Amino acid sequence: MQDVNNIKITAEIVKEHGLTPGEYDRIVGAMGREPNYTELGIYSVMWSEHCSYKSSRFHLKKLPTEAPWVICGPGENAGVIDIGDGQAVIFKMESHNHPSYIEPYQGAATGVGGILRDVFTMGARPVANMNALRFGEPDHPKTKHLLAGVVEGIGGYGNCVGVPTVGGETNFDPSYNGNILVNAMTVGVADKDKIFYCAAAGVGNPVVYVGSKTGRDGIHGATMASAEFTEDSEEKRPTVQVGDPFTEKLLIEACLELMDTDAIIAIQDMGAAGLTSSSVEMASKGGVGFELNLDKVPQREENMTPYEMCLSESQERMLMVLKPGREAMAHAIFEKWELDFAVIGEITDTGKLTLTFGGEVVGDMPIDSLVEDAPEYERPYVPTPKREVADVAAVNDLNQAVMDLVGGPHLCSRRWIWEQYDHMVMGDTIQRPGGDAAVVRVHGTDKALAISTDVTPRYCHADPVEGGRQAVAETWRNITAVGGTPLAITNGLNFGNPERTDIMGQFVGCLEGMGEACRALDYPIVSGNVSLYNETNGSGILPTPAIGGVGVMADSSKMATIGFKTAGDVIVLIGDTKDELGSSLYEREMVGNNTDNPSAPPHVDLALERRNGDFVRALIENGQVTTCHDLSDGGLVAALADMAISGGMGVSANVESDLPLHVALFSETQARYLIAAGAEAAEEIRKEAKDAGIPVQVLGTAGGDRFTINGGAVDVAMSELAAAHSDWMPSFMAKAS
Amino acid sequence: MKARIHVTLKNGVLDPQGKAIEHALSNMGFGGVDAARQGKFIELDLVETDRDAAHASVDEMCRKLLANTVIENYSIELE
Amino acid sequence: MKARIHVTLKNGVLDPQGKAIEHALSNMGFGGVDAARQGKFIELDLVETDRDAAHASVDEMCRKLLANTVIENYSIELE
Amino acid sequence: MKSAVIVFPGSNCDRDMAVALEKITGTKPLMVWHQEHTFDTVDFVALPGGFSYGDYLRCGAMSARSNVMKEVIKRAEDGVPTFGVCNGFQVLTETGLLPGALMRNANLHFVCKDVRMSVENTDTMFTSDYAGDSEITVPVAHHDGNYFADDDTLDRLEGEGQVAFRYLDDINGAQRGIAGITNARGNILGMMPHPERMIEPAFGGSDGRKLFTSVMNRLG
Ligand SMILES: Nc1ncnc2c1ncn2[C@@H]1O[C@H](COP(=O)(O)OP(=O)(O)O)[C@@H](O)[C@H]1O
Ligand SMILES: [Mg+2]
Repeated sequence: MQDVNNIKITAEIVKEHGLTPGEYDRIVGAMGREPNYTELGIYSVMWSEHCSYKSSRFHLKKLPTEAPWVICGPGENAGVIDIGDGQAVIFKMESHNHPSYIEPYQGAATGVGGILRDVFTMGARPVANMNALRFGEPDHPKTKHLLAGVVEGIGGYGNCVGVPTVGGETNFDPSYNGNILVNAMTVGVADKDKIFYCAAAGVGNPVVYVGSKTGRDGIHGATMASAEFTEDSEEKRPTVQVGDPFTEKLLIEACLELMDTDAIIAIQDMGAAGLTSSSVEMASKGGVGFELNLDKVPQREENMTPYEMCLSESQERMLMVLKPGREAMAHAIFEKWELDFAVIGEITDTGKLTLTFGGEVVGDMPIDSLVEDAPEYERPYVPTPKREVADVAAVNDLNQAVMDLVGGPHLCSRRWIWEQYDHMVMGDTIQRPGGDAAVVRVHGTDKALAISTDVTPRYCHADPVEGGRQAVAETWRNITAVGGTPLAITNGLNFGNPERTDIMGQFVGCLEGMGEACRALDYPIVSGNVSLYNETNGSGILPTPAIGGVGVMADSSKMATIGFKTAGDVIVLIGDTKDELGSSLYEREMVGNNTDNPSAPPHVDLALERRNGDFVRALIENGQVTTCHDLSDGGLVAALADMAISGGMGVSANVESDLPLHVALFSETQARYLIAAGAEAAEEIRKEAKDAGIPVQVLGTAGGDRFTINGGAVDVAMSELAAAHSDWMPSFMAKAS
Repeated sequence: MKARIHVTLKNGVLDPQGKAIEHALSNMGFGGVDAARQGKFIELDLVETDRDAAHASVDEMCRKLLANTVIENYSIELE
Repeated sequence: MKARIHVTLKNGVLDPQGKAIEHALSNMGFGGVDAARQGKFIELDLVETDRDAAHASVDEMCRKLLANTVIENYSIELE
Repeated sequence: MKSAVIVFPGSNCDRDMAVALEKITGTKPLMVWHQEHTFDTVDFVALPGGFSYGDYLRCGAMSARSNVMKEVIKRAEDGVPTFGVCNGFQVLTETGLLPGALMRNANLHFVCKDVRMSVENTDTMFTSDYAGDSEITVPVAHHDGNYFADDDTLDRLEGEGQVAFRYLDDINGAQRGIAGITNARGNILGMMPHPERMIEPAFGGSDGRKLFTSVMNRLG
């Protein structure tokens, strides 16, 4: 092995590591000397946008993160909330956008693996996976290949690990043509008094490495530079990691088994920047130092340098601090599960990360400087200008519009996707994909979790503040629509280049809206992830703050679903419909919207959101309603169609409104729900709503074999509508590219 | 003409299948296997009879479909 | 010593992966592929240095694990 | 009825199976780790679904060669009722206890959904309670459920009443729509669909229950 630490750090090398000259000076200042090559690599990852949140931290601090039921907010591997009965739910969302664009199968698969680890690290058994996916326009030559690969990768990993993938969302928009988004979310359940944190403690305690061996996977930015030192010129090292879900499954079982003992003081998964960031984080949280002997790191490849070992992103690895004397017992557990186990160092009182290799110190850095001294930027921004309210034109043929929208890429069934996911394994999925929120029973109880991921990037682009509010509100509404009480959210904030003032303006605006919604709905943010620089050739993606919401349901037998259940049931609309076609799906698809100057999106009235939602939830909890659907993309028509298709029966509805019919049918006014119930029950509900001052309208009845609105203004055969809805995606995916 | 194609993982790319085979062989009492790697072997029956043309065309098939060149290498033999 | 093992489907066994390759190639506009078959290619690094002993041992590995002889054939090359 | 659930590294429907067995038979099953050479005497052995050994190399191949399977094979040959679901079915074919093999689904996609099946033979110890059911619905969740055997074997299976379940729609390309088969003696059943995932209305139905109650009735 050549000694990379003899390499003189040049301005060029600093740049290759993604550090600015100012940042480099800061490193030298913090260390009191020039870093060596390995140290530079470590600073570069610790101070990267991904690890340090240098552009976003300032604004993230403003988000509400507390509620009486929050056990642990942002800052740990995942957020933790109390669901009563001594149990906690642990969850988080993460993005894997860039790797999934380069290699969709492995990129998406390792995204799932990474987020699973964040959750079981804290002591939870993962019980559900979700995903939020964004692809370019369907006609773009790469879209099909990317969609197929991502879905297969998510399934390939999740199915093998044996955690059900119970839902998600899938959108298409040209802004993602060169930069798809893959956000994965994991939800786990733990005992409230058995939650594990990452703060290391106890000078002299062993630092233990478990899981897979370390290879040269995913060594980023500096890959080129490092390749020159490995005498391996035959091929450039791929920077994509390959996931091994089988090992992950063993790792879950082994960790949970060890967590049943009292051996673990602290534990942390090796995520981005692997060994480095996990040790730094553990040491920093605990206010201690770490001394690691890199010779002890289990290695998959020969002649790995300290630089490579520290920066490798090999998957399926964890770092733990054990109580002294428990090593042998812990080792036996990992041996049983056929996983590597190695004591690679110990805790010190130096406050430093000290790395030795071949008997020499190859790195020695103050932990504080790696974490606290990381730069924080309050990047300049320009708020997105206010938009005009649009007057969106009517189409000639309403029937065609209904068929095109319901049977088109944006509203069609996602069955082709979720049939490739094992959404039932673990035996607690009681609401499968296809509804408003997935519902997963808390094992062995009558309680259930309701989970939904949502955001409407069109709105965020037109008006980030409204868009931010709406994303949070939509998850809240989806959870409500199945009968759940929304408790908290996680997020995956996907934006373009923060160094552009308009993009930073989108970021700040979305966060402002999200924060407002969280406060108004008592729905704090407990974890999340930021992904910036999502752009190709200078054109950024639509701002996409994906929100993952979790709620709880005390009596899962009361759960509501979207499908009509009995012909003759009366359909009731809760909530007022306004002239809000601006930035709607209808506007974009039927009229075309102006991407440079989009029209104002629907306004989110959070007080109203709460009032209508609480009313609907009470109906479900009281057993008055088991059929419910919220209104979102595509408005009333889309929701009615979903309920009819899912229930396998038609609709006859009559919408009374002062608005033009196309507005009444496609407006995306928020805070609305459709419910269906027997005639008597529906009448009772109408009265209750009236008395409570909740806007309510009886629309018609379920049944028959036609989808009919306003005496034939819309009238299509259910069989055709259902076929268009179910067939779009499979036929799209089967088409030759 | 027949084309025989080997698709193997690039050096340094994790090979979970190979690792599992190693493990299983050793569990079954087969000692002395230092490493195992698993790749794909694809045979194509081609109408083309010209070697150069066949090679060019199979090479394109490999790049576009049969191998994932981000993580895999391929090699082509014609018979 | 290195062993190179090819595991291929027996004649008459349906090959879904091969079929899918044929299909995809023709969809992608590659004409002239009459048939495609997909098998496995496994490489083992052996400690054994004696060819006969190595062959016997790899043959046993194939019969007992690496190939399912109900549906697959295998062939062994030593290097 | 005392049962055992065999657990391999990477099994992931072992808990589902155990929960179903406990709910239906009233007795917690014995969980048996793949490295065990033997285990307590039981009335019923279940090989659960999942991805043992990641489904690497071939589904079920590595599990079939584990210590515990030697014991399972011995007991199955002695007549102990033995039931493999999904990955368990793949293990049973890999051991040779059941004929044929399970290949990659014809469309190469993993498939998870409810499927309609006919019960082809209600005269087995696993299916007797289905007498009178023309069609049942049970979910599948697999990547390699495409049953293959040569024509002679298929003819024999059909002729001897060893085809227990048949898909009513094409799910994975399986020869003659075969979803589950028994051995000639009738004490071993392997099937791709998951009856243990369809045992209460909250899952969307209870059609899977009768498989377990059939065995219970037979064992008395
Ligand atoms: N990528 C995906 N993975 C799993 N399920 C998905 C995915 N995309 C969409 N779905 C499911 O399809 C259904 C419809 O999704 P969506 O239109 O986003 O619902 P909503 O408008 O109620 O939020 C939901 O049940 C959702 O979980
Ligand atoms: Mg919804």
